[in-house]
Amino acid sequence: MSTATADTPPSGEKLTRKVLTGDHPTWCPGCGDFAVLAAFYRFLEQEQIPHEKIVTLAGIGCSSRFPYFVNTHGGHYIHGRSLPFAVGVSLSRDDLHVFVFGGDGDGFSIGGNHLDHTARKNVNLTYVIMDNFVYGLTKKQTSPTSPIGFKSKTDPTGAIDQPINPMKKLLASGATFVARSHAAQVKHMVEMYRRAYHHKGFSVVEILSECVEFYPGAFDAAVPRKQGQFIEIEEKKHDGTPEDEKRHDPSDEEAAFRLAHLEWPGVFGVFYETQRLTKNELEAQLNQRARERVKGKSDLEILRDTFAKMR
Amino acid sequence: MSTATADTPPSGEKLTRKVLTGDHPTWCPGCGDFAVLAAFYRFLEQEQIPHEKIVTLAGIGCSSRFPYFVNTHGGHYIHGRSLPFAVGVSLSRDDLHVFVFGGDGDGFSIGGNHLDHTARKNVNLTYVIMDNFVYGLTKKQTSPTSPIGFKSKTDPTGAIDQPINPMKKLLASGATFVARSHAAQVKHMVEMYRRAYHHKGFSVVEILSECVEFYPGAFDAAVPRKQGQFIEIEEKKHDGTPEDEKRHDPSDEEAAFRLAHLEWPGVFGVFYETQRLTKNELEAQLNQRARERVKGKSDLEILRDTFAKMR
Amino acid sequence: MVSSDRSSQPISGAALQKEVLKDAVIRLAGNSQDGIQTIGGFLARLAGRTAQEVMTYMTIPSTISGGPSIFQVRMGTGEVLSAGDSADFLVAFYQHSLESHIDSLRERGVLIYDSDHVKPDLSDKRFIYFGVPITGLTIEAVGGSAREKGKNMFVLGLLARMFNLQIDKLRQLIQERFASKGESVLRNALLAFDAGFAYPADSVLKRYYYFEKEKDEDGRVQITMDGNQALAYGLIAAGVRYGAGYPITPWTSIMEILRSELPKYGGTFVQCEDELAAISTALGAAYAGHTAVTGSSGPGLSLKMEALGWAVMAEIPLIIVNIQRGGPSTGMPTNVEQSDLLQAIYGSHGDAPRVVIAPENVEGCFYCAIEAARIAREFSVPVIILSDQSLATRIEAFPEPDLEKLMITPQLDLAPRGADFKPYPLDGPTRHAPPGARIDGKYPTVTGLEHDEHGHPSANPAIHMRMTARRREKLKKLAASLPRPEIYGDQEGDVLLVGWGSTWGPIREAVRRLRAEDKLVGHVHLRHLHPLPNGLERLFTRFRQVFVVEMNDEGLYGFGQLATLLRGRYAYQSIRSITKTDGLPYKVREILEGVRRLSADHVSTFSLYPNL
Amino acid sequence: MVSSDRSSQPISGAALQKEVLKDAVIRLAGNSQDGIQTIGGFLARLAGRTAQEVMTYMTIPSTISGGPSIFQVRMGTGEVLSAGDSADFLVAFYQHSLESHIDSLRERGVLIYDSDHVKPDLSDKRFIYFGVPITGLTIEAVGGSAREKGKNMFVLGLLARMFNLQIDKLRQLIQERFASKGESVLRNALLAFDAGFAYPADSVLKRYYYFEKEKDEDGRVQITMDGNQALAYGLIAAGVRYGAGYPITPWTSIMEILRSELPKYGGTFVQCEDELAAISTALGAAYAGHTAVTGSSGPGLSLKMEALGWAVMAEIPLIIVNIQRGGPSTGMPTNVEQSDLLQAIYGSHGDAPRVVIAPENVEGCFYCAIEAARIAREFSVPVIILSDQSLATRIEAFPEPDLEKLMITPQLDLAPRGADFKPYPLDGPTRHAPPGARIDGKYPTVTGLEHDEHGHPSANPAIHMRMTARRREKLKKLAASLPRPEIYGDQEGDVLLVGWGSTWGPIREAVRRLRAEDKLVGHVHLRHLHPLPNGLERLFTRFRQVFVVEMNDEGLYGFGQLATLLRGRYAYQSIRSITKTDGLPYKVREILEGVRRLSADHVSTFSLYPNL
Ligand SMILES: Cc1ncc(C[n+]2csc(CCOP(=O)(O)OP(=O)(O)O)c2C)c(N)n1
Ligand SMILES: Cc1ncc(C[n+]2csc(CCOP(=O)(O)OP(=O)(O)O)c2C)c(N)n1
Ligand code: SF4
Ligand code: SF4
Ligand SMILES: [Mg+2]
Ligand SMILES: [Mg+2]
Repeated sequence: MSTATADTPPSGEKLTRKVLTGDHPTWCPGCGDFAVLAAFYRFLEQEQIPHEKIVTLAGIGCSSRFPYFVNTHGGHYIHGRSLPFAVGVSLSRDDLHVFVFGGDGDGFSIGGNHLDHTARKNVNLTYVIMDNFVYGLTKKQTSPTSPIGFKSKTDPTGAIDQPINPMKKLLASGATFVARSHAAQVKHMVEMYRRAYHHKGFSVVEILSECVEFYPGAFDAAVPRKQGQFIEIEEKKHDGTPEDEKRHDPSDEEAAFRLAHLEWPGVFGVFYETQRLTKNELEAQLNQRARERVKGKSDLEILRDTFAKMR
Repeated sequence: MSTATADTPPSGEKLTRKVLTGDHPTWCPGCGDFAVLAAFYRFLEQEQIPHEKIVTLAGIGCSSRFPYFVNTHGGHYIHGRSLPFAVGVSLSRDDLHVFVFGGDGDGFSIGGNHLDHTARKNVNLTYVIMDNFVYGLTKKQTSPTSPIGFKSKTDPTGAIDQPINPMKKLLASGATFVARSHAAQVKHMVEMYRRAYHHKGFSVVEILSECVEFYPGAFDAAVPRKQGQFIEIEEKKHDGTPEDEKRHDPSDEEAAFRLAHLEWPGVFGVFYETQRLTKNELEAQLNQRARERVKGKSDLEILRDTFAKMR
Repeated sequence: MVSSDRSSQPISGAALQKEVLKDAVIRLAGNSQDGIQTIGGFLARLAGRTAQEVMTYMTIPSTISGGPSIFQVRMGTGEVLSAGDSADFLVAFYQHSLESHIDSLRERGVLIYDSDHVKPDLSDKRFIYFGVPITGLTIEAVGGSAREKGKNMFVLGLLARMFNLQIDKLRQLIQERFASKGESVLRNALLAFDAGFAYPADSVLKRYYYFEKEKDEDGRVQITMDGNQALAYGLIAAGVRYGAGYPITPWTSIMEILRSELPKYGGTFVQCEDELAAISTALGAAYAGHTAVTGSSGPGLSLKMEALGWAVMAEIPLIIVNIQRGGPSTGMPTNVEQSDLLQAIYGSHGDAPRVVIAPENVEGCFYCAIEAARIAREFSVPVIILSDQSLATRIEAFPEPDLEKLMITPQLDLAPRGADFKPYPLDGPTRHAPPGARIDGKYPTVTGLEHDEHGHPSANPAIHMRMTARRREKLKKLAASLPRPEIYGDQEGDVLLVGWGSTWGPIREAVRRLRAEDKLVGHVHLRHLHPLPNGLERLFTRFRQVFVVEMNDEGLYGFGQLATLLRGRYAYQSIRSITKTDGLPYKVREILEGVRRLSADHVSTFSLYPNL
Repeated sequence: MVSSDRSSQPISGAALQKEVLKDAVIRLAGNSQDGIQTIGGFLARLAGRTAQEVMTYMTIPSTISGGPSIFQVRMGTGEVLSAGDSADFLVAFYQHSLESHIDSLRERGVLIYDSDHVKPDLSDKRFIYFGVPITGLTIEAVGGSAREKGKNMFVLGLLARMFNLQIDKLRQLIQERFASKGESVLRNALLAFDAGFAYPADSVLKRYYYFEKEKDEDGRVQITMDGNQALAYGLIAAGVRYGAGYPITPWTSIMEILRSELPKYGGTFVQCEDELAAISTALGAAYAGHTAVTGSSGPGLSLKMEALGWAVMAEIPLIIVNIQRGGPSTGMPTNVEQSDLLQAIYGSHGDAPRVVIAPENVEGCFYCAIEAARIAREFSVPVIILSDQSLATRIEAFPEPDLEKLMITPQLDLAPRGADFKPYPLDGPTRHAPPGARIDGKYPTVTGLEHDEHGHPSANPAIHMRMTARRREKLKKLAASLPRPEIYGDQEGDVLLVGWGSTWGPIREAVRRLRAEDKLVGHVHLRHLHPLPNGLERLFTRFRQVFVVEMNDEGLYGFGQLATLLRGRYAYQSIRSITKTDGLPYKVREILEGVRRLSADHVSTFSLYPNL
């Protein structure tokens, strides 16, 4: 864990777990979301972002209660719309660090379209989807990631609709950073947070986070101490070795799609990363050009000139 | 053009262009949508579906006025929601043939999420997106398919947001039939209609259809008589010839993605086709199992039995 | 409450005092994990089976992992109108249960507590104390491994003995409930139950309780269920076979029932990606010729407002269920409120008249569903059913509906339409032709644009006027067909209480108490909120004061939502408001206080300058 | 209209009759492709530049490719209150233009027609006929290749001569407009204009027209624009720098202006994927500390209702523009209606009080934007501006606003907050801390759940009561700060006309005419619709009758939307409704008819049994 460096906030306040702890979580004991939260604390402790510049936002769901449990500026918005809300924050306040949290229902069902459009526009923010393959808060209905056969209250004889493939959806969306992690792997989550955070643009991390109440054991297949396998993506080192051939190049979209198609439980790590101008930058360029045209005039002068043309 | 066969509706009414013609289109002279309509007439003339079983539905937009111009049962619903509306029609009336029409704004912007979920559920219907890369009805705003640099009223200095790649979006959605056509190619459109129609499940065809008013020349690059190239996908014939190696296998999703990545204006034809149980079939199976459990009881008897347990 | 002395069979004869009750309010306070809902449900069901009146009330914990929660049952042989302002019996599982709920116990009420967990202040002489080592005895009975899992069944047994309940019926209920969960679960449940029943509660308390008498059997069996069940089964009885929804508390259980049940009837309920899709899918089914349903709670209703306007414009029948909860926004999802009324009526853009009705109790949920379907079909209009969180989760017994008479088996009308086919004739009811119906001539395109009689889009000013009038007039026609509600209580006099929805019981009880004080008080309860039935002015003008009792805010001008509507229509200064916004069902006492406050403040009623 | 005889310079002196006008209504009827909007716009701008009053009215064709369309200009030196019921001059480009609009020409009005296309019935002696081969002369002037493209400029020249307009100013306007389109376009436009001006209209007609006199210069220059422009620039003046929207007619032009203009001010306007995203993005910017705007028309407003409720609950300031059009559903997108009022007030679930204001004319659009921003900030509340299709597209001149005084340059308040920081103090205004502000102690999570003073979620009954009251009381406080509107006309008497929004002009003109008939009539126009200003009862009670004039439906009970609100608040039987639903702006005549009808039908006013 790194100690505070030049990044330390001017006030000298150090981000510790204690400082970062908000309300006591209302999650069920054993819920995977606790670990996702713990990893977030640890990531923040490592990064030492100025405290007041951190914003945690969410929609509605168990996972979406996240902002209450982190002592930073936060927003608990409405179901499925946390991303467009975050877009407003990010685009109007480039000085902030915006993190959005939510569940599979919030992000892939009601909010699925906002995800696609925020991604293609490459708005600068980090989005964490705590995927438990079920609607937790409303107590066990089928979610768009529930596998076929999953018995929920809305599919008492087992789900029949083909679930989405989250990685495929995220890749197709145009997101410039796409990763996958597991709530049983705190170190891995911290690393994904770190890389997502340092990525400029729209970064998204899906974290498999078990709902012990309504879908216990859902992700055991990727938990070593439950006879599962947690397979991490090995990334290319570009070291010219033959082993490197087989390693994954995160800038290769097709390769990323291939990883997304691996059989359950698949692999974990960074599937895809690329650089593209962010919408924040593009809008800033627009503004700069516009400002040049008005040549340092004050707001008052600009509007007065406009009115002069309407006389 | 085939003549009426056993499929001819019982009433003996033959589907002719005259019979099928609805209102006089309100489109601008020269609009690509006229050709999309003409091809639809021709397709119906070929198929001779029973007249009263055809349903044409749409949202809002220039293209979405389509149902008025076809003399069949029709619905002009609200902006972006034509697909879920069509889902209600299809799932509750398996005897009908449901066609949905709309624009790029209707389908990829406000309606983008419904597209994904209707596709993954594989609801049995055919969806035609008349993509003109612009908002026509509202008079030239940027659409999610407008290319970067396109000057619209909402991007007077040129669009800056990365557009979606429609084919990629459709492929990632889980649609079981994905094709692409061009309004300048009536025969090709008719063929795509035909194949989409005969596909069981959710079939979607994107048709590049020029908005002569607000985006003239948008698709010239694929119009031979304007020095463009209209490249059709050659599909595998499985004839063991070496040429066949290079041909496209529509059941190969990865190959389809590769086609989707080709440089503008890309290729036309069936990108992807696969078979998967439709939601219509899956729900029917559910119902059958449920009906077996209640063993031929009448509705009244079933409810009475339920109430008996609540005494 | 005084008893009739109809003789009976006490469990153990000797030396016990028999206390006869007309009804009893039993509050179970624990954590939601303890299965107190289950005990409550069994008691309610039992009451139903023995033709008693019953009403329940519960709270839902706000943390996901459960937590403090109560279940209150009021059962008895009189008319049970509300779940009770205060409890006669309190069962406290934990110290926190005791502390949070002791104030709800009436004086001389009985506190039953788990003496393994709870230490009451025995010096407080207001209550009768009855400690039972519930935890210990349950573990002993079921075996250590099952931990505390059977405490609820133990308590059920205990209550069965105290109240001299029919234990064969209770055992049967346990059997029905646990049979499918495997033999050992059932065995443990019965072991715990028997242990509770074996505990000599009566002799410790030196008394047992006995409900006055069973109601006169009128031949009708009772069924017991909660409001959401009643609504769901009402929809099925009404011939609704298609629907679509998205989960949200407290609507969800309706869609869960429909998703499970409709396939048996050859129907389908679709879980959609969101509420916009849900209403659209339901409208698709309606367009295709079915009576279809969608539903939600507050936030979801807001999302349906655009599509609802399409249904009004296209005159497509649809049932929209809205289970109201505390608002605005996410608000108080597990509390009750009646604050969606004006949205239900006015929430879509444009003049978009639709029908709004509200059930007054669990039985009403069933019949409202049936009526909604009838109105939707007959007037080709969307109908909103406004239920609420308390009705949704409250269990009541009511006479089994006469399904022979009520049950509708739906039929698609695919008859060919002639050349004169007009979906929207100016001089008659809407006549849609669903797809599949042959049409001589033009096939219709059903649209949300303004249109003429043939459904053809038109921006002609005269057509918009006529069609706007058409959409309004058909609701007026419906209004004319509605029965004028009866006044309960005095037919003229001092105060008329007007209510709607789940406040029915407490208002009625308040009227009884006021009349017992020799006040001239009546009660009118409106099931039809939009359109209102005609002739209400004839009721209102018979009373000096008209107080509208609602669970919503007094608003900017001092009037609740129904009061605002009624004043807007009648402009009577006599119409005023009793409102509250604490997210809990009305206590009778609160209504009485409201009546007293407003009656005292009589002057302002007729002032020309209210609310300065 | 009688003239003052202030002398002037006719174009050609000889033998021409000079007819002096106070104002003139000129209707241009053609196809939208003919650029008749352009002529109209020039005339309006010219009027503005010469300190005349002007008002325009236009229709938009319903086919995408354009089609029949009109543009009507009323200009003059009196107070121009409406675009005119009937035209004094009709310019008909085609036969269909003539046929559709000849009925709008008043008797003795002048029909100017393109004699190359139009054949009027010269035997109809009601009108003065003036045929000009517009097409031919334009082609001749501009050259054949340009086809019919310059006809609008030709007509402008023609009118300039007939009305003795200031042609240097007109030529300058043409220059400003066409300069950027390339030299040949500009040259052609001027060629056509000159040809029109050269046509000896005055000698053919044997008269020329002259506007009475220029208004006394009060030193304030006039600017000319349409309502949507005024609203957009008003937002900019008010310090709004961030916003988000989705296109929909007739809201779109506001977002187009903001998207182009805001970058100059360092701001950003985002085109979102839909309206749900648009309001959410705007709320994100508001949460981040800015005064932000979103907007739409009917269908889009319906989609914003859920998020709007969040803004109410979280007490986040936001401006929501709604340009009303004909409803319900897609309805009549290019027609006017005032039917979103009740939705604006009541359209979200739960008790969700927000502010609703409505501009009465183009100038009002500008000032409403400024007021909306002020209220949103001061009361931390969403404010809806209800404009409408006719205001959005209508051009008017008004005195240039005093930007020095009005202009707000926004500032983020990132000052650190102390340990006592409470966003929602019970005893004071909302005090949000935008992200970036350091907080000693707990950082806030802004939420749509019910919450305490610290913004912390709570389902405590007392807190919900107090917070519901808080959200209501702050609007009452706003109400108390609003000026009581003045009555125009008689201060007491027979009839008070009450209006809101774009009906201001026609109502005022109606009042003038009624007073000219010696009736005692007043007019109150409400800009603040929710909350209503206090003290209206003191105005209403001075008149025997109060008629609320609105462009919406009379509803189930005979009252328009504002009338319903006013009756709900005041319960005065004297408040009744004049409504209409033809999708067109009020004609003065229609209001007069309404007043006569209701006045005759006096009995029903005080009946206890209305609407049986
Ligand atoms: C508009 C709206 N619709 C529905 C709901 C009810 N609701 C709350 S959370 C949720 C889904 C929860 O699932 P998910 O997003 O996967 O989160 P989880 O609880 O599983 O973490 C739903 C349907 C709501 N609050 N608002
Ligand atoms: C809820 C809602 N939002 C916005 C609109 C306005 N609107 C109508 S059509 C349209 C987009 C048209 O573009 P597209 O779907 O590409 O169709 P096109 O006209 O280009 O064929 C929009 C934004 C609307 N009718 N309803
Ligand atoms: S319900 Fe599931 S997701 Fe929600 S807190 Fe409990 S375990 Fe976690
Ligand atoms: S505006 Fe464009 S898309 Fe619409 S009808 Fe005209 S050419 Fe076609
Ligand atoms: Mg989930
Ligand atoms: Mg388009």
